[in-house]
Amino acid sequence: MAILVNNKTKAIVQGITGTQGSFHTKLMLEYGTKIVAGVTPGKGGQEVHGVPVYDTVKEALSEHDANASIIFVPAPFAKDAVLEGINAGLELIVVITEHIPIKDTIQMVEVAKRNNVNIVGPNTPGVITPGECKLGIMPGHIFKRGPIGIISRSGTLTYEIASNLTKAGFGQSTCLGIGGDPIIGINFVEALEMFANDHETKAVVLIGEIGGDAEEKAAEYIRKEFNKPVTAFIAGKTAPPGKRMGHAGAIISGRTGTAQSKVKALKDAGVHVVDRPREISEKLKEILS
Amino acid sequence: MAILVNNKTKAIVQGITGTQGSFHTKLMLEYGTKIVAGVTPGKGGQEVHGVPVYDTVKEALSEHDANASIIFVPAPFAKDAVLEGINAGLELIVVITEHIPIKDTIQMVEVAKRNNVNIVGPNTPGVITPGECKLGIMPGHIFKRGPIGIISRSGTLTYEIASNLTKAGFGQSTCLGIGGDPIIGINFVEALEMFANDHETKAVVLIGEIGGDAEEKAAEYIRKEFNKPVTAFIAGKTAPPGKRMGHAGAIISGRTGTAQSKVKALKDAGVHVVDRPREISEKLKEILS
Amino acid sequence: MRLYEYQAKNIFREYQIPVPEGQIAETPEKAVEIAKSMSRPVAVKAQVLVGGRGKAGGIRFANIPEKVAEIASQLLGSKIKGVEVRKVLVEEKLEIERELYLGITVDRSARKYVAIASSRGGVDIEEVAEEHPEEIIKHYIDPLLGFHSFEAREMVKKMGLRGRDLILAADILNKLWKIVEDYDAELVEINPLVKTRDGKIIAADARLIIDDNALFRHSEFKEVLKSEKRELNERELKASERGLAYVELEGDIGIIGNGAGLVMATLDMVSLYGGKPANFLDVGGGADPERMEAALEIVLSNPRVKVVFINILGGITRCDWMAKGIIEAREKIKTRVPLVVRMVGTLEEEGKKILEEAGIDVLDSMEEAAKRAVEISKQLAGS
Amino acid sequence: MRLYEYQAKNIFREYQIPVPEGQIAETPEKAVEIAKSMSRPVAVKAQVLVGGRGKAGGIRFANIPEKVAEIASQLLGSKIKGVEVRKVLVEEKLEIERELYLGITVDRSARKYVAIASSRGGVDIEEVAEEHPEEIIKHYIDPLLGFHSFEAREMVKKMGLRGRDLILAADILNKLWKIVEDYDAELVEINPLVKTRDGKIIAADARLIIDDNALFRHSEFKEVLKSEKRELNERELKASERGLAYVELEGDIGIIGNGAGLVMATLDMVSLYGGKPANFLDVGGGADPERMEAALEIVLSNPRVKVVFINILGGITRCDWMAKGIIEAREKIKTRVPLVVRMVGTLEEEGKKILEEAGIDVLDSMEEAAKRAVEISKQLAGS
Repeated sequence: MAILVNNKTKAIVQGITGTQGSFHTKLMLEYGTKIVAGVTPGKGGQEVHGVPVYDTVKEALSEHDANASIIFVPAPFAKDAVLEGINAGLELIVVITEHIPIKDTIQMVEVAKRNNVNIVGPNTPGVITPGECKLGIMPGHIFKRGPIGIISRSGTLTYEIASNLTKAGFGQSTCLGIGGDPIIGINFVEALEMFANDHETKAVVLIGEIGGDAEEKAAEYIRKEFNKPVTAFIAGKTAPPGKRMGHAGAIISGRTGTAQSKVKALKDAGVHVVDRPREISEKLKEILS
Repeated sequence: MAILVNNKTKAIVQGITGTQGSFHTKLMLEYGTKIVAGVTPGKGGQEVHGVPVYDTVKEALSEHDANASIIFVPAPFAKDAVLEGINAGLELIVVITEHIPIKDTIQMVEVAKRNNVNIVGPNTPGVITPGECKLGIMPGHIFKRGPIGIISRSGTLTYEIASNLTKAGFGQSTCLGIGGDPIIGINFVEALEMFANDHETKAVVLIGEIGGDAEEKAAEYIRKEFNKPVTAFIAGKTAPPGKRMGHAGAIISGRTGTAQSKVKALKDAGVHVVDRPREISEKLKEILS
Repeated sequence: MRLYEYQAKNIFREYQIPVPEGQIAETPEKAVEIAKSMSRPVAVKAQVLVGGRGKAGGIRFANIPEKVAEIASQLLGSKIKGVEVRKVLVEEKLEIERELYLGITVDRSARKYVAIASSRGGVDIEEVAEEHPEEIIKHYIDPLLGFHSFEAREMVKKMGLRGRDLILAADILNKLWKIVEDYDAELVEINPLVKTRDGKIIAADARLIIDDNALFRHSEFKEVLKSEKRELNERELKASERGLAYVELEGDIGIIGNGAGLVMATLDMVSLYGGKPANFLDVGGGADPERMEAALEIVLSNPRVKVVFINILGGITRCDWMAKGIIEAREKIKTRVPLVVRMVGTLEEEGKKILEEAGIDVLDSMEEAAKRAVEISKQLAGS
Repeated sequence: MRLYEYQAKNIFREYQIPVPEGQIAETPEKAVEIAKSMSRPVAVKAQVLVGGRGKAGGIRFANIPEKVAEIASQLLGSKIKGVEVRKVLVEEKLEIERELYLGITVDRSARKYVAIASSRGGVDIEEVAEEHPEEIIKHYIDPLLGFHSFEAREMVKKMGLRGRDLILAADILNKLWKIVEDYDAELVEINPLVKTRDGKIIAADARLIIDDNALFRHSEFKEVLKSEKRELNERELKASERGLAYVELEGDIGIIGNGAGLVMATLDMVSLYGGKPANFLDVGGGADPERMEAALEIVLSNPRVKVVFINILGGITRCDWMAKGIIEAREKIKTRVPLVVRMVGTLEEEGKKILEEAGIDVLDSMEEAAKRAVEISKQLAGS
């Protein structure tokens, strides 16, 4: 099972001829991901690591069967790339691009919703179902297949925790970076819903951070409807209010969005919130034994 | 039967406190139309010919039961008024206002379509089902109830023909001015579809004019699907190409949209096209006897 | 409101759509000066708002400034399809490798804007549409989502462009949509869009029509409107000032009516009975006596007019007011031009009475009235 | 990017949103001059980008110009909530009848813009939301249809406004949406929107935050950005030039890591073990040696820093490059500040080798490394 991506996922890479696009296409291919085509306007006819490049998504899909896309195009053109993917009939679009204007994201996420298209990101490391499909930029070797679902707003912090889990013997069903921006496609609640329906997933690790109320909403959902055990770590406990901490999302304003508020909401919902990343695998040992 | 409006129609007047809105509210009330409320932002609490005025459509509908609206607001604010009507859940909106920018009309017509709302106009004299409901600015006394459906792009030319018909003993089921603008809500084909399903209507009179291809499209529909007799008059046979003749719609460009093209298309579809307005009743005598 | 090529190109420049280097001249001297400053072969293009300007000799080329003087002298003040040339655009002559077409306009049936592209540019696009429909690429623009870059690329790709050409042409098509949105354009068109021998993509021509109804939100066109009015004749100017829809035609029967459809039908009836309308004039709905007075004054100031046919169908419009306007105008102008009036509807009796007291006959049927007007015009022409 | 009140009000003026008459002053003399030219009671308002300015004494009133001089002298150069006041806005003092609230911002959960109105203006809107939720009127804006005038009117109507007030306030709310759209605003807010005793509706205050990610399409803010940079300290300026996310804090343990979440977690670990971070610094994904070198230079140039904790998780980021950057920076700066490095992931062995050859210990666990850094900082503080 797993969620979102598996060995049936066939993906195109939008922005494949750029530095990032080309580099990660190679890594994804090496991981075993089925990358069937690439798209870069004006570069149609080229090849990147053996993958044929087209000028438009429609053209790529007329030659190849694909249901997903991963987007590396620069921020000013990212919305257009997402809309092109939606318009061409893709089911899943992973938006790696960071620094997309919020107005653009609001629009592309809305159009995706109206067309029942799943958006991961923007500003995400992507999604990986170990051993089957990596649609993202995460280092593949730190993941191992197993019963733990990971949902995270962060990049490297996720690798930290996933790597700890793998070393501790806890493999992952799917690890999903939902993205660090204030507006994103799939959010915590929606990802939890997917894991709720995934028989392979026995427990979920939730990696949150300051800013917004996504963790509070997740806590509410967990309290009401989610029956699998959840362990969580929240980053940014010591961040001062009103300062941006890298991510567009990681800002606290006023009394909302603090780590304290999130930790409390999650604990109240029965989530095991830990203070140190490495404690997650310890907690899982308790839970799953 | 009849189409669009009848004695169950309960309407609000948007722009009721303006000169035109107030004047025609009086005439519609005198005709027997059920005008239950008026709306003019900032004028809530007033009364116009005994009709209570509200600041917003929602407010009017919270106090009164209504399913239709007639709009007299000035062109710059007309799109907003239509969207307000759609948003409040009305089923039919008659847009009397002329000179609405085409961009605005395209948007409001699209939103109406997505919400299954019927728009009549813009730049229309409105719609009348004689003896039951007049939602428009046409002189009520020239109409009489009977078996003829009228669909027209024009105002006074419609009165001319309706008046002829009434004098000749041919009453009307419904007389619909679809509006003189290039982009309109209900068009000839859609109006014909409504008359096709209206048992009361035995024959249809179609009053067209130069510009666009609405009459050609109507001809195509009539040829394929419409089984009631149709008589037509097309205005603008002698209009020189490339000149605007009053209506935003009445312009011929190049070889498309000429009266000749429309007459030919309609005749080919079996429509009785007459040269003089008064010949319509003569033709109807032949057909319906 | 149609813009001149040079005005449209100025707007293109704002949007960084490449246009040929060039300037506008109202005199041959200025034209030569421009050509000299460019020091290369130029095109001299008559600025008129009619189609088919090229075939009518309105676009000519010159390799040396002396030739520019000659062409500009010939074009300026001449008439192209009946329209006087007051300005010429002096532009660099493009080395053409390929001619394409890009445009956005309104599709009435679809009730949407439609973007159109074709690899057959430089010719009448309607001819291409008839003879090579497969060469016309159309895209209906979603009224709520707008037009997206990827859609522009898909269209341009279908035109057969690749590589850099694809990017450049799609970018231009995109910008045309921005112009439509920003300026409430009814039509924006580049025909031809030229690929030059040195690989540039340039808008060789530019057509732009702004929605008249949207001018209230485009104060930037006030000056253009003024200059447009300078090109109207006295009567057209007066009608425009009074907000009357007036179009001058070639005949001798003046026409006034209320409602565009009715007035068009009135013209048709007059023609049907063998007469020739001198104009189209719509006083509009709910006109007052002053409006009718102004309308009659305008129509009567046309020296060709031998008889005036006034066709009033009183709905919102009051027949008595129209009658008053007619009487007042006649007294003011002291005209001997006969009037044929047809008047029915709201306050018909009152109106008829006013006219009959002033010795003007009123008919009930527009067909009869048209016949009468034509008869009078023929009698007067014969006398 | 947050704009100052006076900058936001200049944008409001473009959109014809009524704002108090007033001008900006950088000296008491200029402030007096402005007050004199207005010849009426004025408000002198410190221009700082912090909330609660009023309660902190940043807004003061004066009936005579002499008083303006006194207030301006006190405010200019003073600190409000730790931020230096460099400019004051001298404005006409409004005769307040009623204070309202209007704003538009982004709702993350709804994934939409949300318009907010309240009849309780002039106070902290979050307090109102908690204590009088019924007084908060919210409208989620359709991402494709946008915000319409009628929706603004419905909101303003719910605030209890009628007649002319309703029209004026709805018009202002509408214009706030235009500002959001045109300027890519994340937040635009008027608190309070004042109804004056003579019946005007005026934006007494103005808050405007522009989406940093959208600045590429708003060259109009280049100057504002420059002036904003003038307010950064030397280290913040350098980080901003190098595109490094750097936030200075009060502690003595310098922190460098890759990825915002990881760096935040690093700060948290340091705090958990009783240490105090001196900064947040994210070198970002896929950084090269130069980037790490610049990061280390910035952190070490903070005199408070006693030890630096570098936490690298190699994914796209190469550990060997990070190690090279560390070595090069250390050689360049010739620092004696101890470094604690935690490094795992891509090319981990190569990176570790480089560092160990240079005598730098590398740890595998971020928890252990944090503990070590805290221990060192405490030893040094004790010494």
